[in-house]
This record gives sequence, C-alpha cells and structure tokens, in this order.
Amino acid sequence: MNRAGRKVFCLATAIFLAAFQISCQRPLSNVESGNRDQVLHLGNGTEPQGLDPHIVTGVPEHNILSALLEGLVTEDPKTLQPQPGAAESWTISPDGLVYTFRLRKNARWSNGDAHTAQDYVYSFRRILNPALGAQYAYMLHVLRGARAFNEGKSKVAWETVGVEALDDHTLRLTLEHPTPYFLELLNHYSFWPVHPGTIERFGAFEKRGTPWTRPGNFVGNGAFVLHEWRVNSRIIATPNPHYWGAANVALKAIHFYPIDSADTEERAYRSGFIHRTQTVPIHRIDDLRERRPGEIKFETYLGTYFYRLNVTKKPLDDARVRRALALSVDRAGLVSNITRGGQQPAFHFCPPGTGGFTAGVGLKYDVEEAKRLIADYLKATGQSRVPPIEILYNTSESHKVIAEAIQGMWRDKLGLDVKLLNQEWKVYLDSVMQANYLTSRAGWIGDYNDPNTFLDMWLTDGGNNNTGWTHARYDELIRQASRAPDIAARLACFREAEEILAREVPVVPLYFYVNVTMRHPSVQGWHPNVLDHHPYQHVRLKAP
Amino acid sequence: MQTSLSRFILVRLLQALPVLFIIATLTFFMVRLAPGGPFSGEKKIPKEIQANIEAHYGFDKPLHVQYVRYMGHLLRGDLGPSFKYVGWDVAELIRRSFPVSLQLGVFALLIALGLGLPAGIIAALHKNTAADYVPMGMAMVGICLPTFVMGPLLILLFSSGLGWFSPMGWYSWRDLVLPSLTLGLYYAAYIARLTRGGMLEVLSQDYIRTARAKGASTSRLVFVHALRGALQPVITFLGPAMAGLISGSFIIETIFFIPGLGRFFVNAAFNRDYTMVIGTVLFYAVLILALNLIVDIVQAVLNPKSRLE
Amino acid sequence: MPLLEVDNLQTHFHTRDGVVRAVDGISFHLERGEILGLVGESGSGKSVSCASLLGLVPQPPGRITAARMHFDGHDLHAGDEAILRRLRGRRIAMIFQDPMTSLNPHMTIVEQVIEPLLIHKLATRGEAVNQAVALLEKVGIRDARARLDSYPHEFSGGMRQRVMIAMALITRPEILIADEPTTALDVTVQAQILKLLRALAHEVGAAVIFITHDLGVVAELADRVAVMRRGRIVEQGPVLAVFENPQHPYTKGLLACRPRLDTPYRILPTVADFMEVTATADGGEVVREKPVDTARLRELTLAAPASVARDVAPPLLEVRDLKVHFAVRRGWFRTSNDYVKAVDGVSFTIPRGATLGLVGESGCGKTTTGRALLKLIEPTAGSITFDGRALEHLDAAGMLPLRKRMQIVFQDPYASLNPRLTVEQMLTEPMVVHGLGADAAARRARAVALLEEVGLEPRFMRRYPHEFSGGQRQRLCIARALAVEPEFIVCDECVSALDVSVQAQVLNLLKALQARRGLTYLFISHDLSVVKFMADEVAVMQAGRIVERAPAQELYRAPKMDYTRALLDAVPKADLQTLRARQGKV
Amino acid sequence: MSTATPTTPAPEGASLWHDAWLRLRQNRMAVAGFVIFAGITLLCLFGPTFFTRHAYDKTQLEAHFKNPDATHWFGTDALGRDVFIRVLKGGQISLAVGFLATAVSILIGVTYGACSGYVGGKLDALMMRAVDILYSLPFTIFVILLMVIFGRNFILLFIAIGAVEWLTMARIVRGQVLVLKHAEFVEAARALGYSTPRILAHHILPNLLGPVIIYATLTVPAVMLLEAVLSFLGLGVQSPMSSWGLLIQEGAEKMDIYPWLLIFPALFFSATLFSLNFIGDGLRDALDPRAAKD
Repeated sequence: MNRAGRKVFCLATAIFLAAFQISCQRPLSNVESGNRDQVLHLGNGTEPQGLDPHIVTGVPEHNILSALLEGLVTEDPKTLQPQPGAAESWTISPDGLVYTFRLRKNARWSNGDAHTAQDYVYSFRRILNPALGAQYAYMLHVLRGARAFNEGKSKVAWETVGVEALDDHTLRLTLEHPTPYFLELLNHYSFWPVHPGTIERFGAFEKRGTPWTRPGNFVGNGAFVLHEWRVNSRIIATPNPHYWGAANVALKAIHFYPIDSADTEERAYRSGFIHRTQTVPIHRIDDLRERRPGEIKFETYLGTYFYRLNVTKKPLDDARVRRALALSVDRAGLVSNITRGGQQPAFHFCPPGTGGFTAGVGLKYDVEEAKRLIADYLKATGQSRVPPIEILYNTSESHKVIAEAIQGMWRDKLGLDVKLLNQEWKVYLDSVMQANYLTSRAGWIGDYNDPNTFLDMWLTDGGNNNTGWTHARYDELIRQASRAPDIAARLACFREAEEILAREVPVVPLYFYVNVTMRHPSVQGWHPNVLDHHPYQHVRLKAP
Repeated sequence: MQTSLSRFILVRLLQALPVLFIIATLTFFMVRLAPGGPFSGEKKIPKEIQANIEAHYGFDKPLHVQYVRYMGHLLRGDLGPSFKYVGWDVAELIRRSFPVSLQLGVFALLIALGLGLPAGIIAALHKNTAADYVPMGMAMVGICLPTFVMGPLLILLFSSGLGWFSPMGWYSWRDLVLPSLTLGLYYAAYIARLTRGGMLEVLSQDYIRTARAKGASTSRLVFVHALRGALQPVITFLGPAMAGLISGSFIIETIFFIPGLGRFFVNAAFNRDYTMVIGTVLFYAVLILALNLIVDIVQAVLNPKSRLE
Repeated sequence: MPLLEVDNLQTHFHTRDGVVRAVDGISFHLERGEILGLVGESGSGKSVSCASLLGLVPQPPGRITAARMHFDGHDLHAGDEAILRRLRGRRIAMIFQDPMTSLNPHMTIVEQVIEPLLIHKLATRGEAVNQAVALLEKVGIRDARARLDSYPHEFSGGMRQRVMIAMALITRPEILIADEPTTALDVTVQAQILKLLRALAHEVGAAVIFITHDLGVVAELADRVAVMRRGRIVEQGPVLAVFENPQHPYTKGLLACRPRLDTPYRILPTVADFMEVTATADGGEVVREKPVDTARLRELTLAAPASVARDVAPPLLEVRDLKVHFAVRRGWFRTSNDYVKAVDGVSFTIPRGATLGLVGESGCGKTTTGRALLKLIEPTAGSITFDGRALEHLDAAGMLPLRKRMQIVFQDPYASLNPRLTVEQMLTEPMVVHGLGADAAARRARAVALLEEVGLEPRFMRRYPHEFSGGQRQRLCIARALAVEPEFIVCDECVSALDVSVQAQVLNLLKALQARRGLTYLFISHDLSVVKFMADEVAVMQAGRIVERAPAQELYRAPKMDYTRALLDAVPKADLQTLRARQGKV
Repeated sequence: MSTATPTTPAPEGASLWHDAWLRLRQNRMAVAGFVIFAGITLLCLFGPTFFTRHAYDKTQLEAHFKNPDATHWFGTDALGRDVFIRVLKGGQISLAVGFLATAVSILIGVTYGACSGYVGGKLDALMMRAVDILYSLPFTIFVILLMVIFGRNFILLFIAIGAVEWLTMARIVRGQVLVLKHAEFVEAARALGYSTPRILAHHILPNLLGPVIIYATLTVPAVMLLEAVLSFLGLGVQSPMSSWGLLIQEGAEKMDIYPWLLIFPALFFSATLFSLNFIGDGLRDALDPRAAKD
C-alpha cells in the first residue's frame, strides 16, 4: 500500500523544494532601486476616488494631485507661507476684496499648450456649475456671487461671479468679504485649474466621470504627469517636461500605493517597499521607536481628536454633565499609554499655533470637580443615577481602543454607565448627521492654516456642528472675527469663543493630532509641517 | 448524451436569467435600504450642492423610476459608472481586478489540490496510522487557522524571517506565493478531509477488490480505479469553493495589498457604491452559476451513471 | 502434483471485540481442469477462504496463516504482495458475486476487460481490444465492438456478469475462482451463465473453484464438492458421492431443505431436523447428529394429496386490468412521448386465505404489481378491489384503515429495516399509528408475543437490525407486518436473499402463519420451486402481462406456454437423476 | 446466524439516544474531546465570576502589553486588560454564536432539505432554485447589508450567519433524503400507513444524523471564524466584549511583538475545534448502531 503514497509525497516535496530554491535569489527592494534611480515610493492610504480636482474630496487625492497640478499660489515646504505658484505675483486691494494675479509667462500645460487666465475662469466656472455636482464647490463660495451661481438659484449669470480674465496672463478674483486666509485657500485643489481642451475632448464640461483623468489623457500644469494608474495597485507620476520649474525637479518618478491597511503598510516599509508610510499602527509604535528610532517620525498635524456631545439628549442637555465628562478624561494617560505618538493633550479645541493662535487653557483633568458637578446635577434633577451614556465610533482599531479607554475613565472615575457603539463608516456618518447619538468620536483636520477652519464648525448653522449646540454670543464672535480690522482683534474673538466652548462643552477635545509615519532617511527635502503638504519638486533621494 | 448535454446547458442558462434578475432586484433595493449614501462624507455639504449631485445621478427621481432605468441599462449590458471611483465604469473595474483574483485563485486552487489530494489519499491508504493522523491533524490545524492568522504567520516566516518573498504587493510572480499559499492552505485542509473520506468510501467498494484481483498495483488502484469515484465529494465542494477562491478574498487582498476583486466587493458595500454593489453581486452570481454548471457537467462526465437533470 | 494445494488455512480477523475465526483451518486441493464446488451458507467462510488464497483479505484486521498453500510450485503464503500481484488476474482470476458493484462504474467495459492483459503486459492495447471483442462475443454479448465504450450501468445484471467472466478469462488463467457469480441473477440467466462457465473453463483448461450456497448449482456444474460450515470444511468429495451418500448431518440437511419441483411439501425439512448444535462455554460448539426417521420426516413434510378447495372462498382481492406506466421524458422539450409499461393490463383474484404466486424474471413487472396493489406506486389504470372496496381512487387518508389490513414484506431484509430503530420501536410504532394496544405496556406485550410468533426471542426487543442475521431480519419484517393484524400480505421476493437453509425456515413460518391466522398472500418470486411450495395458484408474468395462470400443481405438471417451460427448465435440480445424467455425458 | 451474545435484560425505554450515549462513552477520543470541551465551556461560563481579581473590561492604561506573569496569567492587552479573563469572556460569545448559529442552520437546513427532498417534484425544483439564488448572493455583502440595515446586534448576528449557513445543510439533507425516501424501510413505513411527518421525523431524520452531525461540527468553527471576519470588517461583537475570533484577529497582527495576544485565544479556539471534531466523529458513530462493531 505504501508505494503510491510515497511517490506522491516525494513529488510534492520536490516541487516545493524547487519553488523555494528559485525564490532564494532576492532582487533589489523598491527603496534600494528607487534611491539609485530617484524614484520615490509612497504609501498613500486608500485608492483615490478619482483624479478630477473638482470632484474628489480626500487627502490621498491631494497627495497625488499636488504632483500633477499647481494652483495660483503654492506654499513654502517648511513654513507653509504662500509662495508664487502658477502666478508669479499678485496684488491685493486695500479693502482685501480684489486679488489680481499675474500668471507666469513660461508656464505651460503638460501637453505644451499655453497656460492662460481663461483656463482659470473655465475651471472655476466648471466646479461652480451646479450640474457638475462638485462637493467642494463651497470652498469657492468666498468668491463674489459664487454661492448663488453654484446653488443655481434663478439662473444666475456666470458674469456676476467675481472671476475675470483681464488678459491672457492676468486673473482678477473678487471676494464676497475680506478673507485673511484666502491665499492659503488657493492651495486647496478645488481652486486648481483643469485643462479646458482635455475636458472638452472627453465630454461636456459639466459631465462627471469622463476618462480625461486617465494616463495619457490627463493634462496638468504640475511638476509631474500621470504615467500609470492601476486601481488598487499603484499610480505613477513622472516629471512634466513643460513644467516651468522642470529644471529643479530631481525625482524621476513617484509611485503612490493605496495601501489601506496600516499593518500592511508598515510591513511594506520594513521590507523596503516604500519610502514613507501614511500611518503607523499604534501597537507598533513602541517597537519601532526602539528599533528604528531615526525613521519613525512624529509630526504635529493640524487636527484635533474630540468627542461630540449631543446637547439635545439627556443627560447631555445639562452643561454640568458635559463639563464633568470633559474634566474626568485623563488626557495625559491617554496619549502616553494609548496613542503613544507624542500627541498633545487637548484642553481646548483649536490646535495651538494655528495661524498664530493659541487659546488659553480652558479645561483640565480634575476628577473631584467632575464628581462635584455630577452630584450637583443629580441633586438638581432629583435623579439617583445619571442615565447611561453611549459612545459612538466608526470601525477602526484606534478609535476602538480610545473609546474603550474613555469608557473605562468615565465608568471608573464618575461611576457612569457607559456603553460603546461601533458603526460602519457610512452608518456612523448618518447617525452623526441625524444627531442620532449621545457622544460620538470625531476628528477635524484643518483645511487651511487658520483658527477659522476649526472654530466656525460650532456656529449654530455650521454644517458640521451636528451637536445641536447653539450659542448666540459664539456665533457673533466668529462672525466678528472674519470682519476684524486687525489680527489682534481677530484673535481676541477666537480666544473668547474658545472660552465659551470650554464652559459649555459641546465637544470634549482629547488630543491634537500627531502624524506618526515612517520615513526612510534617504528622503531629502521632505519637511514636517502641520498640513502634511510636501511639494514633490523639492524632494530628492540620497542614499545615506 | 450529446443532445441531453446541450439541452441541459441551455435549460440551465435559461434558468439563470430569472435568477440573475431576482438577484439584481433584491440587491438594488437592499443597498438602498442601508443608511448613508454614496456621497455622504465627513464634511456636510450645502443642501443645494447635495441636490446637484443627486440630480446628476438621477437620485432625485422616485425609486421605481431609478429601478426601471437601471434595469434598462442592465439589459443592455451596462453596469453603469462607479459612484465611488469617479471616472471608472463598474464593468471596467471588474474587468481589471478579476484577472488578478482569478490568478490568485487558480494558484491557490493548485496548491489546495496539490497538497490536499495527496494528503487525503495517503491518509486513506494508511488509515489509523501515523500517516493518517499527521496529515489529518495538520488539516484540522489548517481549518482552525483563519486567513488573517495564516497570512501574517507566513509573512513572519517567509518574509520577515527568511526574506524569500515580499510581504505584500502584486508586481512579480514571487508575490503570488504567499497569498496563494494563505488562501490555498485552508482549502487544502478541506480537500484533504474530503478526499480521505471519499477514498475510504470507494476503497471499501467491491470493484476495488475486483481490480486487486486483476493484479492491479496500489498506484493503479488509486489513480485508475478509486480516484474518479473518490473525487465526487471534492468536486461538489469545489463548485462554490472555486467561486470563493477566484472572486477574491477581501482579507487576503487587504493583508497582501493585492488589487483583486475582493476589495471592491466589500468596499462597494461600505462605500454605498450602489452600481458597484449590484455589479459585483451580479458578477459573483454569474460566476457561481457558471461554476455550478461546470461542476455538474464534470460530475456527469466523471460519473457516467448520473444523469443531467 | 495438484495445481493448488491448501493445508490448514486459517484466516482470523482481529477486531476490537476479539478474534473472529472466519476460516478456521481448511484443507483442500484442486487439480488442473477440475471444478470444485464450495458450498455453505453466508458467513461460513467460503468467500474469505478464496480471497485469502490471493491475499485479498484486508490485513489488518485479517491475518492469514496456513501450513501449506502452494500454487503450481509457488508458495502463496510466503509470497509477498509482489508475487501475489503477478499471479492475480493472470494465472488465478476471480469472478465476484454482485455484478452491480463489482464492476467499476466509472470505467468503460473495454477498459475493464482488457485491464488484466495490460497490467500483466500480455498484449498491446490494440491486441487486447481485439481479444476482448472476441471474448465478449463468446460470452454472449452481441455486437460487442459497438458496446465497448459503454459503462456497466448500461448493461443488465446478466450482461454484467458476462463481462466479469470475460474479464476473468481474458488472460486464460489456470484457476478461476467464481464467488457466487449467479446468486443475483434470474434462473434463466443463471442457467446460461453456468453453461457458459462450464464450457469456457473446459476450453481454456482452467480449474474452477465455484462458491455457492445452492447445492443445486453444484450439482449442475461441479466435479467435486466441499461443504463449509463455520469456517471449516465439514465434508468433501466427488459430487455424486456426496449427493448420494451425505455423511455430515449438515450436508444432509442442506440437501433436504431445498424445495423441489417434483415433490409436494406441506412444510419444508430444515437443517435443524438433521442436527443439533449446542454452544460450549468457550464460544465453540458441539454438533450432534439427530437420528432422522426418514419415513416420519416425509410424513411430516409432505402435503396431503388433495389440496383444500379454496376456490369457493369469496375473493379478498380482485384486480382488473391493472396498468402502471412510467413516462419517459426525452428530447429537447422533455415531452413525455414514451412510456415504460411496467404493468400492462394485469387481472387476477385471490380468494380469502389463499396464496397466489407471481413468477417471472426480473423486470417483468411483478414487483411493481405488488406495490401498486398497496398504492405505494400510483396505478395508471385499472381497478383494485379489496374486500369489496375499490382502492384505486383512495387518497392517503382513505387508505389508512386499509393499511392495517394489507401489508408487504420486502426482498432485502437489510434495507427494509430502519437501522436506527430497535426491534421494540419497530414493532410498537405501527400499533401506535393504528391505535392498537391500550397503552405502552400492552403494546410491548403484543410485540413480545409477535416476536415469539415469528420464532425470535423476547430478549431481542432492544436490539438493532444490524445485530441480526438475514433470516432473523426477515422474521422481523414479517413480525412488523403482522403487528397491525393484516389479512393480506404481499411477499415481494421475501426469501430470495436468504440462504437455502434459512429460506426453508422462513417459508415454513409463512405457511404456519397463514394456517394460524387465515392470511391471504400474494407471493412474488423468481424462484419457481419456492413459488410452487407456497402458492395455491401461480401466475406467470412476462413483460408486464400475465401469460399463464393455473393452479400450482397443474402448472408445474403441464406448463402451457414456452416461456413457463423455459423457466421451469432453468431451475437447477439437485436431484440424483440430473446429476447422473450429467456425469454420464461428461 | 447471529453471533451476538446475550446482554443484560432490556431496560425499559431503551432508545437510540440512550444507546448512543452508552456507545459514546466507550469511544476514548470522543470522551477526551468531551472532557476538554466541557472543561473549556465551564471555564468560559463560570471563570469570569470565579476569578474576580480582574474584570474583562477593567482598563489599566499604564499596565498595557504586559508579559504573562503570576498576576496576569495570559498577560495584558493594549489597554492593560487581563487577557485570561478576556479569553474566557470571548469564549462565551464565540461558543454562543457558534452553537446558536449552527442550531439555526440545522433547524432551517434540515427542515427545508427534508421537505424538499421528500416531497420532490415541482416543489423540490422550486425550493432548490431558491437555494441557488441565495447561494449566488455573496455572503459577505449579504451580511454586511443585513447588519447595516438592521443595526448590529448579537441576535441578528447569529441569525444572519445561521440563515446563510443553512444552505449547504439543506443541500446535504436533500441529497440524503432523495436516497432514503426510496429505501425499503421507508416504503414499509408508507405501507404501514404512517403519515409523512412521522416518516420524516422517525424514519428519515434519524438516518440523516451522521452527515448532519459531521457538517455541524464543521459549521461551528466556520461560524466562529465568520464572526471573526465580520469583526475584521467591524461588524462583529461590540467592544469591550470580545470573542475568540476577534481576539485572534487582533492578536494576529501583533504576533511578532506581543505573541501572547494570539497564542492564548488561538489555543482555546483550536482546542475547542479539535474536541468538537472528535465529539462529532464519536457522535456519528454512536448514533449509527451499525458502527458499533468495527
């Protein structure tokens, strides 16, 4: 009986040994060959929704588009100060309402076409066109008449919108009201130009989802052009020979990999597959800090991690309970033991130093005070127990860990009954939008480097408020800030607004974001900044 | 046989049409029931803009109108554009990612058969000896180890440890090894058990004794006489299993960063990418129906007694 | 020197429950060209001994030992698997009992027939196919070349057995071991096969070991006979000598218990009339011969010359023009354009208390008739009247009261008992359904009584079917049928699967029950001798119709139809006249 | 002739189950499996109330990722929770999900398959077509949609899983019933006038036990793993509750740094599956009176 079995077994073993034999010759890793050839390999989160700057909404899309397109204004890679981009210079009218840009004469589209002010008019008109249904069109609402045009009310004529090409190389933008951060705003991709000829070639200009974004079709004005796009696999950008600054671009190619699993991305880094990761799994931070101290980077990021409190529901309709929740969170313990990326505990909402603004400390860690507030509340309402509190978070390992930790704190320190509710992303969004939750985890990343991007959220009609919280004085302060005569007055408004937030506690700020990433030492010219923007024309690779 | 086979295939194809229709309808309304839409995002957008987007995709029409319209497109073979991946058609995304999953699945299948069949045969031939217990014990372990353990484990051994393979990616033949092993081992374990059971069953049949009485060697007994009958349960299992194998595994594709169908499959549901959900579900259904048909035909060929009904 | 010499062969199975001595020291020899009949009932070890010769017993659990086992100078016992493998199929070939399961359902006929030639490299594929065609034609498969690529299931049982024979003979083996090759076949087919085997063995010059439980077959075929019982050969010798003058009481019993066409029996003699077996403490047994008073035995068993005139009794069951057709769906649209007319206009009546025998070859529709009577198969047309009530239009609920009165006993005692019910459950369940017996205890008591009535012990109540022998199982089936106190029982081939000696006991039981309870039987069988013993009247079926119907004695004395005559002629006759005639011829 | 030796006089009410129990007790592997399984189950059920030193949801942030030691036998996790208690607590969930979902799948699958197979004809064709449709729905999407539409809850979880797992069961059962319904003992039952439900329940179902049990022992681990897959997608049990599948999944990515997070839940999980496998084999043999002698 043995013979057949033995034969089969031997065959199988032989095949496997052969397979292993072949597999023993190891080729160069991406990082090794990339350093040799100036090819940058980047982990880039999830697959981009698309590459049409007027359609997409996410960060991974930004990372790719910033290689392919360039706005009127770019930013200094270190300080994020506005710098000439496609426009070589600009003037601002004294009332801060009219911006006139001089476009570079030597700028060209990647197909060699001339790059004109009319292209911008076309682009702005496209994104604002109601039929396109651009989600980020509201970013352009600072332009005069843009909102009305965009909302398509009673057929507003395009001519009423404050966008004008004075000549081929002069663009005049007129604002609704003074916007101190307008130049920063211009570096958002919703303001970036698209090539009219290409758009028209693949369909009408208000048509979504035409193949104009495919490699070979895509025409941009950035330092790189789209070379290859394999969905869920990689996107390759190669230098644009027509770019006005092409002479200074060092990289020969950038590869973007949409690796959505943090664990996979970290393994990819360790095996030399990518030069830089987007994230690092929390549970690996300690280990990497120890074993690869020079490569793990902790970079402050313009964002706040916080819990929304739904003030329309019991017991969170009472400010004492809300404040008690905020006071009883051991933020220092949270960041040192859970998030472990050197995050700053957040005792106010707006990250310190946003647009030069740092709020005064409004909250603290004070369990006794919290207990007293709860006791007050119980006495005032005549209840014996605080009604149960539920924490809503969307599916993610790190959100879960934090929620579990917060649950432990509220339960152990205040004796509250705390439940966790984990929902899948879209359901979570729905619950939050419908205010169908008690407390929900949230994070906010600044769109531009100004306190306004954080604080205007809590306006009564703030699109992303979702807490039901409304405060007349707060609304007034934020509105005042946008019309403030000088910076000091403006910051004063924000300071008072933050004080109101700390008193009223519609949100419990937990910590300020830190980007924890792995970056290979060979990546040069890559500067940490709060927006995590890294213009690739400044990057070069040098093997250490 | 010839008529009955072609008739059988035609009948099954005709039967598939209402099945696919029901599935498309079911899925169409099910995805709409789920909270959240394809364009809901973290940042709330003004109502008017939301309305613009919905008008663009015809979501402003009543649901039944949308349904009729979608079905009309479907009849023309148009799966529609993806809502999440702007600029891509559902059909195009499937066309690009399916070959990847197929490749992975076929290799996994080869591994599963290559390991499972010999293990099952050896175990059956040496019933209740070490040569039975060892492979069957391993098969049990294989069934116990979910892919999300097997994947990282293999990476730890062969990538981080020995450095033979890249831990992820889909760029050279080398990248095929670990994921197809991860996927294949689980199925190998199942196939080993089924093969052993089938072999034991067949080896106790009278016609095996007949063959031995003719002087057939063990290998002849196994490969010529027993295997065809013993493979019946394996083939029955392979039908649905193959659909699972080649339509991509979300977990493995995530762990190994493979651009296969599995990620679209799951992400489409999470993204409320309506057209993508229906498209992938229909694709999967067609795959299943086709594979079941093939399995039935293969079974009929291997088992002359069975009639195609 | 004999071609095969076996001395003290022992095959023991070492199981968890102890050692089973399947073959317990047998010795025999076989000369070239000789036909040895190996007779015994199931479990006597005859098949295992032959399988042991070629090492075909699974080892473990089997273990084969022998003082001497030589084939043409080869020591079979000492020979390892490789030596045995060279002999198997080439010099010693085997034919197995069940042609349904012994052919590989997944391989074509030709593949299987030429396989021995290919395995032993005796011919190229092309030559082998030619030889196979020639041999298949010779064993009676017409147009063999066209059917080479058929699969076994496309052949009838008899044809398959012919294929098996061709497969065994294709290498011109020196010994052919035929293990009950005709048991599963119709009498007419059996007769053809036996003739064929004898002729071919003669032509090839092969010695044959023919295993059977039927002494009649041995009488037709063998030169010498060895009678096996419980792993031992109790008697062996030339056929004529053994038949004329059996020495061992077991042989005597076997010879006596077979119903014969030429003798009218009231009850059949059984082996137990000839010998008495007492178990010893160590699990062995002592066999003692009972003194048999032949005259008394004849008196006991032979029927009174004139049978009771039962025709006057009113008919209990009346069947008129019964038809059962099965639609055959073919073609592209599965339209049922064709029918298999399994039963095609059958009419008969059975008087109360009488037995109608229904005989015919397999596939003639006799079983379908039986089942249609009980509405287990829906009849297509015709009327069935039971005790004045028309059955053909009754639904399940309407049939329920009649189920109590009409019962059936099936052919296969292994398949007709639910393996997961104990005897008690099996017997009390029908009582529950039909509301018999006041309570559980009463039903239990009735079940015990039933067991005793069919000759089983009450202690079997909590056993499962697999713990019983075939004969005991058939008694259980009868007991189950009796549990509802029926008046009419269809016995569907209910003894065909049993050994001759057991068959006699079961037949006696059925007769006794009929006498005691006044039962009416429809007795379906392919075995004419059995039908003759049981039936008052016999109907012969062919292709869905009754071709001849007559009182039993009359039919056998003067068959009118050729078909009936052919059936009668084909029955193996274990009588001395036939034997002498054959020996004289050879 | 029967060689069965006389046993003790028949006790009243002997039944298949009683006899099966007697036979099961003689199967050493099955008994070992049973002991291990019972041990694990009891430990999971009563462990958390007995070992009160730690609670499954008690976080101690400063004591995270501690090696197993005398205080924390299986170490601690990212939040400093005791892994031992979490494994036991997770076992409660996994066992409950595994068994309830399997029970649901058996209940639906056997009933459906038995009806379909026994009644046959057009109804059978229709019912099997329905199974085909459900078969061709990709399971993950189906469950995701279910969970998403109806919200996550524990009951729904196992109903959803069970409702999908029954398909194969129904097919297996139908196939067996198709064979069994032509068995002579079923014909005998019909001839005795037994009603269809009685024939199904008393005569056909007991003969299906073998394949059903074997498939069920395969379903239990499959269901537990499925729960883990759902957890992988964030659709499984709610934190801070856990399950073996979830613990294993969380441990898998950390196995090279904090191996105990994978090893202990995996050990419990595998031990349970192994013991179930032996119990299943044992039960199948025990419930088949014929297998007694081998």
